[in-house]
Amino acid sequence: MALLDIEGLTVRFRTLRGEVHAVNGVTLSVDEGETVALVGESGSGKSVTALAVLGLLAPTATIAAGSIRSAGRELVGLPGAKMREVRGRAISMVFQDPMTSLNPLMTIGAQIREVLDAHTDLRGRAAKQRVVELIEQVGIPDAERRSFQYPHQFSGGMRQRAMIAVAIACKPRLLIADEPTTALDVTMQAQILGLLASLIAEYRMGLLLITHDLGVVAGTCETTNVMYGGRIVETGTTREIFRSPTHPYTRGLLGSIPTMGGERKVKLTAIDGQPPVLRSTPQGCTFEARCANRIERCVVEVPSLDPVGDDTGSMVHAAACFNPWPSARDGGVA
Amino acid sequence: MTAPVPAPSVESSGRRSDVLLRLRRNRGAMVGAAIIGLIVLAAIFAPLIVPETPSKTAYLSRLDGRCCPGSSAAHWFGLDELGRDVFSRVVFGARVSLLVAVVSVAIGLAFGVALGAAAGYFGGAVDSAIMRFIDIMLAFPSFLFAIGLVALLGPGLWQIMIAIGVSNVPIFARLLRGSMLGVRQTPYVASARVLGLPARRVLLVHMLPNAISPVIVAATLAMATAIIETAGLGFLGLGTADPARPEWGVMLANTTRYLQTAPHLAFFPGIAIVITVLGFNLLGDGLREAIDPKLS
Amino acid sequence: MLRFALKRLLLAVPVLIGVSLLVFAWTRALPGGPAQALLGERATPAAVAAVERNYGLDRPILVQYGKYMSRVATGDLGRSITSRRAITTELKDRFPATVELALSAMFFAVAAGIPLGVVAAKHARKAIDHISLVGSLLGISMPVFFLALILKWAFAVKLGWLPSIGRLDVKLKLDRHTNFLVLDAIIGRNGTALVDALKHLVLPAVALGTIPLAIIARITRTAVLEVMTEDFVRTARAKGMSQRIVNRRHVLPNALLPVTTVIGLQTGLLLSGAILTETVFAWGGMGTWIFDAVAKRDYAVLQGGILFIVIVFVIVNLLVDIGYALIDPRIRLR
Amino acid sequence: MIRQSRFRVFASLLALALVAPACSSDDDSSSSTAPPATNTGESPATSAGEPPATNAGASGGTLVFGASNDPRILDPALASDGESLRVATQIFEGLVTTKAGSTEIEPALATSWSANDEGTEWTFTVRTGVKFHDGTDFDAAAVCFNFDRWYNFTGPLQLNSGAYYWRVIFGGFAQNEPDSDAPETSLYKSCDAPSADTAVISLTAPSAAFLSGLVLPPFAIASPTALQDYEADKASVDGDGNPVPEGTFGTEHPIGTGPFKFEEWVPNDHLTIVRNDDYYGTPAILDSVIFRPITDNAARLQALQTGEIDGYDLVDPQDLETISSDSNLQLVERPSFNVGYVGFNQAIAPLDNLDVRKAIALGLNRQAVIDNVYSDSGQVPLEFMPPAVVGWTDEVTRYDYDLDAAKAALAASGLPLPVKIDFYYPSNVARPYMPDPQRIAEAFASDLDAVGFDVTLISQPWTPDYLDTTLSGNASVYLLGQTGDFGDPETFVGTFFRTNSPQWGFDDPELRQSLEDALRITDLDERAAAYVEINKTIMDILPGVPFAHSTSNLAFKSTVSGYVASPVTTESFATVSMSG
Repeated sequence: MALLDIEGLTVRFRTLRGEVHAVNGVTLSVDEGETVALVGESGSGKSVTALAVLGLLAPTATIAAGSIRSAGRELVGLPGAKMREVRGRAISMVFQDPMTSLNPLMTIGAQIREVLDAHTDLRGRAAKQRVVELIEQVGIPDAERRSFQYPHQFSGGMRQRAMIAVAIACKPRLLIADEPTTALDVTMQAQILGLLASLIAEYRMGLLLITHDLGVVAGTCETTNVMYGGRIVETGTTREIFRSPTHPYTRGLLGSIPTMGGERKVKLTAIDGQPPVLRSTPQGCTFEARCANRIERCVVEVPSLDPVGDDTGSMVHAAACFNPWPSARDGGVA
Repeated sequence: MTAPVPAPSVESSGRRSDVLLRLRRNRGAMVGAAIIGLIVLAAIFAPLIVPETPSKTAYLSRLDGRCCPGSSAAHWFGLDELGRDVFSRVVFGARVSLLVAVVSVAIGLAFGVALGAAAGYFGGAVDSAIMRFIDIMLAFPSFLFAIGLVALLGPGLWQIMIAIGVSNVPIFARLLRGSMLGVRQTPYVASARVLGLPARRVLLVHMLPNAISPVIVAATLAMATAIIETAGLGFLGLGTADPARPEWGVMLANTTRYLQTAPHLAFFPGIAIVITVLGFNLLGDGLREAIDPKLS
Repeated sequence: MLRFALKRLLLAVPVLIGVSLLVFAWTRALPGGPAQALLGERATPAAVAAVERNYGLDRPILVQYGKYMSRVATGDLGRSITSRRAITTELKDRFPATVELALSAMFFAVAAGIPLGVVAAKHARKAIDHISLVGSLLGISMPVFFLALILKWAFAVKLGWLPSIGRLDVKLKLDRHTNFLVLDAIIGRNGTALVDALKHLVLPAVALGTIPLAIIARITRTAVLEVMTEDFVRTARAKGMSQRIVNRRHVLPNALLPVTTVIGLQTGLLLSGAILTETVFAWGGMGTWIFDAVAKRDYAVLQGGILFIVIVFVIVNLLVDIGYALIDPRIRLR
Repeated sequence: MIRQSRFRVFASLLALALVAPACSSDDDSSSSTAPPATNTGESPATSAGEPPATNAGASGGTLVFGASNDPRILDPALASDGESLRVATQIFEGLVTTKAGSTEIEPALATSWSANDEGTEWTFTVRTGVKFHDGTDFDAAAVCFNFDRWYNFTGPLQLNSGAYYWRVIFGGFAQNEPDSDAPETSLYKSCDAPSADTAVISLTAPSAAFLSGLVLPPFAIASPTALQDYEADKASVDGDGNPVPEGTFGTEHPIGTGPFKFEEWVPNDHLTIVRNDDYYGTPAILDSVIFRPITDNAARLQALQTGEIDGYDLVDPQDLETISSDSNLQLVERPSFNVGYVGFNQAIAPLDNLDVRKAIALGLNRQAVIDNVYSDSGQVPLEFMPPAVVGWTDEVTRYDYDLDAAKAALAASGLPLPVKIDFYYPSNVARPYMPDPQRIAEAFASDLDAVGFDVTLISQPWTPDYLDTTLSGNASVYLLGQTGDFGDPETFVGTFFRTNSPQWGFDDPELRQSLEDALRITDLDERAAAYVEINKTIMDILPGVPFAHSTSNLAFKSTVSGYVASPVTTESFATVSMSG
């Protein structure tokens, strides 16, 4: 039984200019101990997917269809009190911007302790002890003193560590990390990713890593889902996808990673155009407008997520495209 | 004195056309603008609207020694204690009230913007000197300041406008200075200065237009306050007093003693004040939301 | 914290010196003079000269200022020409009256304004929000004295529910230790007087408190809405805490920051609004006193009274700054 | 009451000679307590309900009275404002007083009195067995103690803001302060108490103003013990030169012999007096009276309606109908000695032109203003003094409202129409003769516009701006008036025209001389004739247009009875009772 099983998730937003289809039939799962990436540009619907899992969508959003199950338990439509039991306990989340994600008026220690208060019986000295332990665990030195400090007294990296301490306080089974390193500088990114990796290993947590940065995915995740325009357009093992990106969008994304070592010289190709704002379920492929490989069918029909090459049915690698790039494995045009 | 004021967000001011668009979508702001528009029209065309000149008294023929008849077909808002047509006076009153609002705010803006811009642009010693002075002025509650100035200058329309205007100076100055300091740190101003553009150009072309929006909002709201403060001064006997140029605040203040015998005397000018002030407040709020949409 | 308070206090000193100079220059620049005011319609130049000589008004203005300040330094604010009582004695009577009124008005404004703002924010863009918005706009748009007269007419004269003037039924005996009548009634364990004093407070406090109430409600609404969209609120919800706790611990404290500032600024408005309100309700406080003094050119009262109000205003703002710092560690621990 | 009439006129003359330079320190709205008139006897007074014949069965109780201001000081010798004197009148008594509701002098602490033929030595037989509120005995020595106290005032107490009425009646002090503006000489010479019931007061000059003046509350006899114990004369000058009474006599321990005793004064809130149960005469009916300062007229009426007060003085004319139509309330009318006038400054064109002045006089619909602004409680004057005063005449040139005549007069002036004039009126003030200056000004301005003037209304706060502008001769047309100190022509036309005041902008030495002469005439008929001529002259010169002699009103709950309004406002609460 998967830790997280999202099936056909569809999320719509009410806006002044009409309804926006942010997420359209997303399906993905995370197993125990598995690290899964959800990759896409901003606006692709990946953060909405993550927020939907914890029921943290804005009041203007509704889950129109689909189901989200955590360890077999349906989360869609779960009443508030039940949902709160899941949050922070079964599933925790680390947010993008450590500068704004912590309450400026509360000490770091208090903010960690709140989780313990909500979900555990730890009180008093024991709780305090646990807070200090957690702070130490995420690699913040001088934990005792630091627990009495306020967010503005922490550096950016330290704040993200504190966020992680909040997230792991109740040893959740699944951690959702929404762009955890985006706001940090490069060296800090590596440290935080390293910390996440070690914590996952230690606690045997599942990880759903949401990022726009394939570079981050490469070293961290076993499985990768590429999202565009509210749909998953390519999915598979990270290795597969990096080796043979099939969907034109994935290729574009990979092309825009500047590589440090220069071991693999891919042309830096930013994708022209803007991601779409989906006012209605589009008739064709959402990427069609920006796609270099567009064919007529793309305009009238939505491509489904089909196995790539000889990989039939196991979903080791699948893409939603009528005219994909040739898989590196079969080396031919489909 | 230096309580933190939410820093005006410079980036979010957005493009002018966006502001206008958001303003036009703001129902409250449009209602406010409509109210003010109507009152401006009433003020301009007052002589055409009213049945008689606002200073015409006829206490003998109309009042019969009694104060004061209420609404009738001939006199929609009734007659006042001197037999004058209240409707005519209320309509003409719009002229003075709008004049007070506009002129006093203009006076406040003229000095406030000059001081604020100087402080925000030059910074350093100039800034400290100006801000200490502003702090001293801000230490006075503004209405108290206005009372003091009217006491000094004597009562009268101009004196009131000057008094209210001057009491607004520190507010505008501080607001503009704050937002100028924000603008000063933006790359385009920095680059304009590095490029060696003349100070005047940097100030007038690059800084002021980008820093002025919170002041515009404050100015709109200050017009509302000006009308209220004029009424308050009138209540304290420091109002304007030319019968040919009736003013709502004075009308209201003079007739409060008839609140029991002839409530309409206080009611109509009172409502006129409330509606006009409401108009400016609605417009000011709308402007603020349009300029800084995050707040809506 | 202490250093912060001291620093603020030091900053206030030049302001107060400037204020005293300004007030002194202002009183001396006023047309007419106390002699004229004192002598009334039958003032002859000789009588005016005699009074001025007697009162030391013919000496150079800087000498007068120097003398005045040296006396102020010893706590002697002079005497009222009209009432012949020491300014300090008058202050002892009148200041508590105004403070009692202003505090009650502010209490009313805060106690009603903040919940109203929170409720409006909670139901943003629904009927209750629109009603409270229009209501608060009307409150702001109403001249204080107009509202005061209407309230008095309706609730005192027509309905007879509440007294129309004064601070206490004159037939009631009450030992005035502090001249805060509510406090005096409590000290004297005088239940009747307490009820009566409170009844006398209702109308003036409501009249005076309506504008701050409206402003506080609006600022609270905006602030709550803004804070609710903050990342740290989402973080708090992701921790699995109930909405109530999230609101209490995270939303409200952060939303109160701008409200605190507004409360400080409104105090100044309350002091000036009191001039109008006190006149309507025959409330023997600072407001009526200072206004009378303007009419009668009572220099000593004007100097002493206005200086005192300004000092109070400066102190209130100081307290607000300190209160702000107490709430916000970013300022306290800078 | 021997010799009283013989000296009466002369006395007022002397007193009035002293009045002229003196200055009332009345403030804005408390001018109701005018000092008593000495010779206008016949003013009818009205009273609330029927004065109780006896006190038997009276219910006592507490009456709350809405005063226009807080008293300033309760030491009557140092008081000159209406509200202080109103309270002092209840606590203190003088040697003589006026009969309730009239100006007739009657015994108080003195039972009888006589003067020598020259009128310089006055012998008073005073009551025995009377005690001050502090339990000490009242006797002739106490009388002399008080007179000597006043005469020996020093320092700031000599100021007009101190012993104002002493200066009015007696002139200077034993030792005038070097820079004092007090009169150099004093009418007072000495006081002897040969026995406990006899006080002999010697004067430096013959005077009957002396006796008339003694009815004034400031000449009430206070307890010598209390005066000393509570340091009534201890005064200093503070940094601003203010007189500072440092003792507590005038604030906490005012002790006299009156029907009420001082109980408590909470400044700016209330002042309580209680019945003096040991009063030698008919004791007061009420248990106590509480004076409560309420400055705003409308607030006073509302407080009466809500029952928070039981009565108040100085009813706004526009409220008369509200009160008279309310069965729970009643009005008590007080005849007033006053005149309100539109003044012209002839130094400012076009007021130098008699035709212009005539046009204004004929064009003002004064009756309409009396009807509307004064709610009929007043009359249109013919001249600058009220009919009750000696020398009043109806033979002056009359300027009854006549629009056509006014237009004709203006045309006769030869000035091009419209003729521009500035019309000044005060704000922040209500005087009995001018209850609503703005309404009066606006009514007159529209009258004058109809005649062919172009009127610009200019308003200034009463003090100091307005008084300064008008009295220093900077206002061309303006509203002013006068409440009489004494019922004598001098207090009206004498004050206005005997000296050359810049407010009128003309100098007529002949008129001034005739006023000087009239002041010295001792024969009542001769004097009356002289003033008749003067009044005729004045109304031909037309220095202004008198527009109102008003009456003032008090309002009470209908349960209150026994309040006797006096033209000179020495009104006692001792006869007041409440029912229900």
